[in-house]
Amino acid sequence: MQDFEPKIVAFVCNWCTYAGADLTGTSRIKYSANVKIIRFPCTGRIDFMILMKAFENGADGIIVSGCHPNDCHYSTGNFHARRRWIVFRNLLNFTGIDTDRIQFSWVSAAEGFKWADVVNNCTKKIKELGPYENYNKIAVSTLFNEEGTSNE
Amino acid sequence: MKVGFYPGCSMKGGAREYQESVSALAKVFDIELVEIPDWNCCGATAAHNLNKELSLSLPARIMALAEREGIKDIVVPCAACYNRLSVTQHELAADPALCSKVASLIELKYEGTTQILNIIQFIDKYITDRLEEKVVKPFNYKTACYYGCLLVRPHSILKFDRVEDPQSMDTLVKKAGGDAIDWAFKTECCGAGMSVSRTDTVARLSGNIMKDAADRAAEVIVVACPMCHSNLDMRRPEINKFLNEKIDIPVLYISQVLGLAVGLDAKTLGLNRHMTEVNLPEKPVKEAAVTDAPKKVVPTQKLEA
Amino acid sequence: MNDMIKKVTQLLTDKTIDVFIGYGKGSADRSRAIFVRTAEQAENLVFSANCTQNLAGYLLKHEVKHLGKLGILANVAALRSILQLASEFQIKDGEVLVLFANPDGSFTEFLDFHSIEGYLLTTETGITSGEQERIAALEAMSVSERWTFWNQEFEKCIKCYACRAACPMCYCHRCTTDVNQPQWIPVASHERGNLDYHLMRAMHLAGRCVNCGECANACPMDIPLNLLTYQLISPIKAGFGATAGMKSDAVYALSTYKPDDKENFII
Amino acid sequence: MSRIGVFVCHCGENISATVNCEKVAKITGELKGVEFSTDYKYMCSDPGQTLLKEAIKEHKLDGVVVAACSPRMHEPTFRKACAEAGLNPFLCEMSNIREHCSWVHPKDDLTTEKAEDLVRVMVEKVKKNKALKSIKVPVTKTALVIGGGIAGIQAALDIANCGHKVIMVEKLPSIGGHMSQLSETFPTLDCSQCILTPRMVEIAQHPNITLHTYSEVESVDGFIGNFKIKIRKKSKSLDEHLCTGCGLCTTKCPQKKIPNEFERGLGFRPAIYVPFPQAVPNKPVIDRENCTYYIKGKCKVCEIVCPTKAIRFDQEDEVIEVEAGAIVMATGFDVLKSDYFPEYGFGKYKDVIDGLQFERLASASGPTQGEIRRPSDGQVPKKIVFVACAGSRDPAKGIEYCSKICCMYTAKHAMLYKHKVHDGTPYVFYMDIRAGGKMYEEFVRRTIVEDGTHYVRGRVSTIYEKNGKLIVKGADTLMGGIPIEIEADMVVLATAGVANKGAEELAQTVHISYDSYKFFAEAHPKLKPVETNTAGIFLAGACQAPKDIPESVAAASGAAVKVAALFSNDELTRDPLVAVVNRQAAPVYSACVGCFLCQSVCPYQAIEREEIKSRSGEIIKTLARVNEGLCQGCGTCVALCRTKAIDIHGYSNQQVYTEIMALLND
Amino acid sequence: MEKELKILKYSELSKLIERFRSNGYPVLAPVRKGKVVEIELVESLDAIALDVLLSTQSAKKAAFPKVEKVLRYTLGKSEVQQFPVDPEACPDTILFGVRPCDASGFKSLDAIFGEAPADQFYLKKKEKTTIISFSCPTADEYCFCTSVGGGPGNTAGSDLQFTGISKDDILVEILTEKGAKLSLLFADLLSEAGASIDKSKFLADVKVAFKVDSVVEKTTASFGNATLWLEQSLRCIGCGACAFVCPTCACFDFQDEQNTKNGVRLRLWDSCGFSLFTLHTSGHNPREVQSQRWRQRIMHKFAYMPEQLHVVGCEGCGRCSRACPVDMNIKEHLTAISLI
Repeated sequence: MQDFEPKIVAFVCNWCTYAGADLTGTSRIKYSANVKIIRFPCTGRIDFMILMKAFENGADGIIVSGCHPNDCHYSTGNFHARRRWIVFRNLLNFTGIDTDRIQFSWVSAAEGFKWADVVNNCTKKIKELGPYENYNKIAVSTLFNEEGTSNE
Repeated sequence: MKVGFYPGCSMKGGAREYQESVSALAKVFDIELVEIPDWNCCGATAAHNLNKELSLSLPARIMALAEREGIKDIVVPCAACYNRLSVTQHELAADPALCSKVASLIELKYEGTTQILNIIQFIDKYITDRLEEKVVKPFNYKTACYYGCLLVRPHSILKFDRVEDPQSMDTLVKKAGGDAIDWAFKTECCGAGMSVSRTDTVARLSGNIMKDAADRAAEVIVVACPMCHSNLDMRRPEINKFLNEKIDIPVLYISQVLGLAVGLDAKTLGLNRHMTEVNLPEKPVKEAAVTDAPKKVVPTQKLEA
Repeated sequence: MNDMIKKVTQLLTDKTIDVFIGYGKGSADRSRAIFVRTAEQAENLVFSANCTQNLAGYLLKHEVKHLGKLGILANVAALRSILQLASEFQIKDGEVLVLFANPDGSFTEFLDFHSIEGYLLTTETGITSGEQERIAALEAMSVSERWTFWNQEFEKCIKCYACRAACPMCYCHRCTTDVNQPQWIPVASHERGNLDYHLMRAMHLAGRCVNCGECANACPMDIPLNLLTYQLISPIKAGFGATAGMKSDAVYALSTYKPDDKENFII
Repeated sequence: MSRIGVFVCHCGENISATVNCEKVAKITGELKGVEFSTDYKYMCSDPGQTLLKEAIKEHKLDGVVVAACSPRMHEPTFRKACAEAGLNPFLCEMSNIREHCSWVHPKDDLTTEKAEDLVRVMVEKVKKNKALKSIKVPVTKTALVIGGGIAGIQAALDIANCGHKVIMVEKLPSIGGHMSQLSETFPTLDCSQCILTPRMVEIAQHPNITLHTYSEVESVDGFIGNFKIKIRKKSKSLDEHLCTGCGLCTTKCPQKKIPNEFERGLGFRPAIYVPFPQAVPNKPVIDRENCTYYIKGKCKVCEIVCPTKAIRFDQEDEVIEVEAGAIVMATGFDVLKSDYFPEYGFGKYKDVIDGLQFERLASASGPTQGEIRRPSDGQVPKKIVFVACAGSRDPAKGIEYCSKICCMYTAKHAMLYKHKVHDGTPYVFYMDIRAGGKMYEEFVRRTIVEDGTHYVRGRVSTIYEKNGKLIVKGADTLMGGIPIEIEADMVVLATAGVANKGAEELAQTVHISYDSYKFFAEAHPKLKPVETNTAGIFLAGACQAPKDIPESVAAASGAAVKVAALFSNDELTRDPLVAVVNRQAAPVYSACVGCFLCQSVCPYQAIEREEIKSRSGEIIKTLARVNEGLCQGCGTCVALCRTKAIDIHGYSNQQVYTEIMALLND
Repeated sequence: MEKELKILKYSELSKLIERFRSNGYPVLAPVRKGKVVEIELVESLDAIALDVLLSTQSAKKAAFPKVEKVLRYTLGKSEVQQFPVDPEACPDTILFGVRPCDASGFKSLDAIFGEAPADQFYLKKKEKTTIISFSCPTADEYCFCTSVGGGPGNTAGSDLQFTGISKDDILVEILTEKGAKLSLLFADLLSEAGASIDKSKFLADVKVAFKVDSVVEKTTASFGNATLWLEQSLRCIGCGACAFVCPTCACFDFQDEQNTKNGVRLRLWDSCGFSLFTLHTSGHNPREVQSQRWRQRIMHKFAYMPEQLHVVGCEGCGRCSRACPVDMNIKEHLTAISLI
């Protein structure tokens, strides 16, 4: 599993974590290239189904990150998001989806170092866990091989 | 009407008259006090200084036994016991994990559903409504109500009366026809458990309390805690020595005050057991002194959440 | 039962209501919903232990609504459904006449939502101990065991959407499943499509589910779908102090927040 | 079929040092729908932008992806360039291959591949972008100022002096607020009335300002630029046009023993009264609760003595409706009530007073004409104790914050006392002295050093009366916590500043948020201190948190500038990246089912109810509608909506879904 | 062909499955899954639930699976490359242990999918499937096969039919060439059966509830009878359970699933009970309410199919009624229609 390069998607809010990741860049702090960022206006915008889509399109890990509580640009989006994640994580765990593969974090626009840490730690963890085989077995790509679902 | 009763150690020892008067009072109002079977020590101050689980398990066991008996309300006349039981209930409700741990330690099912009542809450819930009609001998003395520390603190848990300048006992005394005086030492420390180890401290602290009551011409001090009582009553020689004067104001339990008002005799109420002689002068009944007890709602401690 | 027939007949005669939704005799030992519009039909009303269907879902059904003013025989789950639907602005107070079926066969009339709220506070509304045990058994498994369990269950799913159709809270005209721009939930009932669908449904019912069990009862493939939403009831109650269907003006647990909501997974 | 242009920037060597930009351009040029791709040294430079513009025209591009630095840096630049080339600016997206790629990864294939991924994501996203138009909202150039204290006065004057109309609403019969009650002000000791009253008069006389006193806001509808406000003008029982303010009625009124609110109960007033001599407007109102006529049905002395026959006993409240483009909240604060301090005997002992009462005692126009005399017997107190932090910073009292102004006014009180009672001894019990402000620390120092005030660091545990003295028990923590007992003649509590009674209801009425202490909440604690979360509503003064006069005035001017800026255009232009509820043809009308669970997640109250009606006026369906004027585009409603009826421009469901697909399927 | 009768010992059944498996035939058979019985691939007799009244799902999936890939494609910069799925690429399969109504259900499907242009995906699978049905020794109140021309021992559609005639013996009817060919695999296990065996003695008694001709006639005449359909369907909640367990329901939907590079086209079950089934892009829905969809379901089976395909689209298995969450009992409703 040494050469396993996990696919990790980061869903981040525009105002804190995206800016924090910008700061990581401006500060030239190095982190793993496995993580790729998709920008949202606010963590409140991040629909739980977006996370499911990431797994079924082959993500091995997910990072969700936004403003610290009370720092939300829209004042309450992250609070709503937090509630949603609390519930959703419960549900994922109950259905046997590995919540170790989803890292939630608060990273502010000033926390360039923290962003690098979050990314590196998450990459390290996912590398240890290996490819998300359970989910890969039902991923979108399974349809595209020649056999696929022909007679179930 | 049946109400659970937790006596704790002092009711059976130094404060026998407290239990006697509570029982006698309850009887007047047709309330049957059911002593919780096989009760144990509440842990008092000793347990929570040593071991948190122990300090919670002891009161939890008492409450669990009450639950098993189907008891809904427990009257706990001792302020320290009341405090320990209430705190335990509060802490276990806030921490389900701890709650199940404690339940396994005491090997009893504990739900935390019993209502813990101190003596004043008990009277308010079961007696106050019928009190005024039963008063035959208004207790028309200048009375200093002394609350001590454990009855009203911490407010966040007990939610009883207000911490500073409490009023509940004053209201009761007024309903019994008494003149609850305004004084400054309602919740000052009496010295509590230093009664034995540091008598000099108790003499000083309790002395200051007695002094203020005396200065304001109190004829009687009323308490709702055996510890307070023993310090103010039993330590009177040391107090007088400290003050360098002779103060002979008697110290009564609230249950005794109400008992006297509803016509119980001194012996039944155990007044003979006090160290400081209870020698209250007969007074003519004042006209309409009883009725204007203020119905003021006690303000809450905090801003509305 | 005669009391109820009398009552319903009277309600229909004095035009208090136009239709009464109650239970009638069904196939074999089943009961079924009937829609009583005449005194004659009222004679068909029955009530027995097998009358468990949550009839509240019919209150929103287009064709039923069009019959006129509705009355309903509610069980505890239906009462809660009504309050939850009210909190989501789907039913207004006074719009529906609610009779409550007591276990002994007698009934109570609830005059307004407030009295329903009062009643619910005094009655058992939680999930059964059997369901609690099933949840506990699943929670005791490892994550991958649970994955296998649900995978096997979802494999049976044929996407007939009986769960959705039976659920009183699934009243959306357009379900997320029906959205195709983008196609969030694959239409196919392959493993992924089924997983997506059931997770989505559970999430959309989190904090709204009134634990009536209609989804699982309706499932022709006997998938224990109710466990998915039931499992979320206690964390939502413990974490946010919210229980669905207890107040007609409740704020939805996931539409609100507390600044100090507790979690232990966000770094 | 899309015709997308991809422009990969080298950023000098910032990007090209680790990312193979040529390769990125080449590979992404192979993507479906990409019509043109290139790389360039500096895309943001003039020639870079020209390159972009020319490519748009030449290749008839209908979408642009610029792979360069963070969009937080140059998105406006490139969107503007697109617009100049005739392409809708919202069809331009940026891939962040600098901050998120070249600067954080080493030079290797993975880094270049990541850059390709990031570009591909944006290519796919931009295919789903829509040409959007900025939102224009008309602006009514009238401001509503709620509250006529110093903050409201300052804001109103500033706005009015910019040439805009202002409507001011004040709850009490006169404007002036708490500042009009103060004696002298720290740290300069100017007379409060002297600096305030000219401004009060200016309000009354300003041609742009309409003043409604004895009035309250009843409802607020609408949104930024277009508020509709209902104001209840409580009946003054007086025809203001006829009244000349001669004051005869007030002297003849037989009811004379009503505690005077302005004097904080230290003096009395009649039932028909002017709150204080310098009141604006200087015309009386009848306090119906205490007026003999309203209580007993006869009296009418005022009517008889009034030379202009201005008294109107049957006058009713009037509700007027006004329109405004902006609202300034300046409703001020209150101080804690006596219920909070039984241990200090506050409310029980007459000589335990609060700071505002002391202000009245020290005021030349106050009940004692500025002499410090105890309320109980009128004696001059020789020993006086000031208790700072009475309630503030005390979780047990539910007030965890610092009230901020008390340290300063307590020092001022001690100083004023010493100036008036030369042989008096002032004590101040304090927790910390917080004197952060221009000349503040020096002022406190003067109180201590020059005026010899005894500052005791410690809290007062209890105060009780004994033999006509107030026994103040406390501890001096700087002296090892030794207990102190002072026999004082008078005690002044610096009671905490709290939100006004009814602040919560008012916030709900105007639809702004408030904090756990019921103070109104600012939109951002640092960068939007005078804005609220509701666009077009601003905060001034102590309704937001306890503030002293300069701070209140500064905030008020800040709010006024925000209003003036808003009024500087006839229309308000807003970013169109807002949420929208989908609409369809009948009979569905919309996927929205009207559950309105979205309403409570919206921090901006932007979600409204819209009723679809049949021709006969019957309601067919009630839908959510997003008010574009209020929506700020957070998208929290989008994630919550079960039917996916709400979507958001710029981060639509289609767009984010496509992004994930593009990112993961290479 | 002339039907042949043989006897097989119960004890040899497991050998049968072994023979099929060892000769490379996948075997589809009823399998118990908790409370439900699915039709699934099995490895041995142990897995097969032969004692059940009826499988929860019908056997149609053997030729008409719930998800079926019909096309694969890739998306290039400007072109789409297609890789059609070969309908022939399905194995010879044995459908074992199903009921006569399942077997006869295929005749409706044959008619629907056989209409020009013939559906090769269905037909090839059907062609390669050999059906061994087990006649019904029991029935329940939902069964009404005898009302729609079938019966517990109906051999239509079966290649072989097994009937238990004693504790040990099974009567084997070899009904078709396909059946005869398959029976060669276990000819050694068969013994001759006396011509005197009266199979009907071993079958369940299913009462005739209504006359099918009458239902067809009344249904055809009732299109405009809105009250009839509304009354019958008021409690219908519009799920697809009935259609998805039905052996003759054949509606399907095509869906493309793709990412940015690859895609597949899938054929999926659909149901006329769904409101989405007829929803137009414009928002207009010609079958706007549930009663119209119920009408469609009944009329399709009892008016349109008899008229156009000369077959009644119902086998009387009663699965729809059993599966219905709100007790829509089709037998009851059809009886009511027949009595109009």
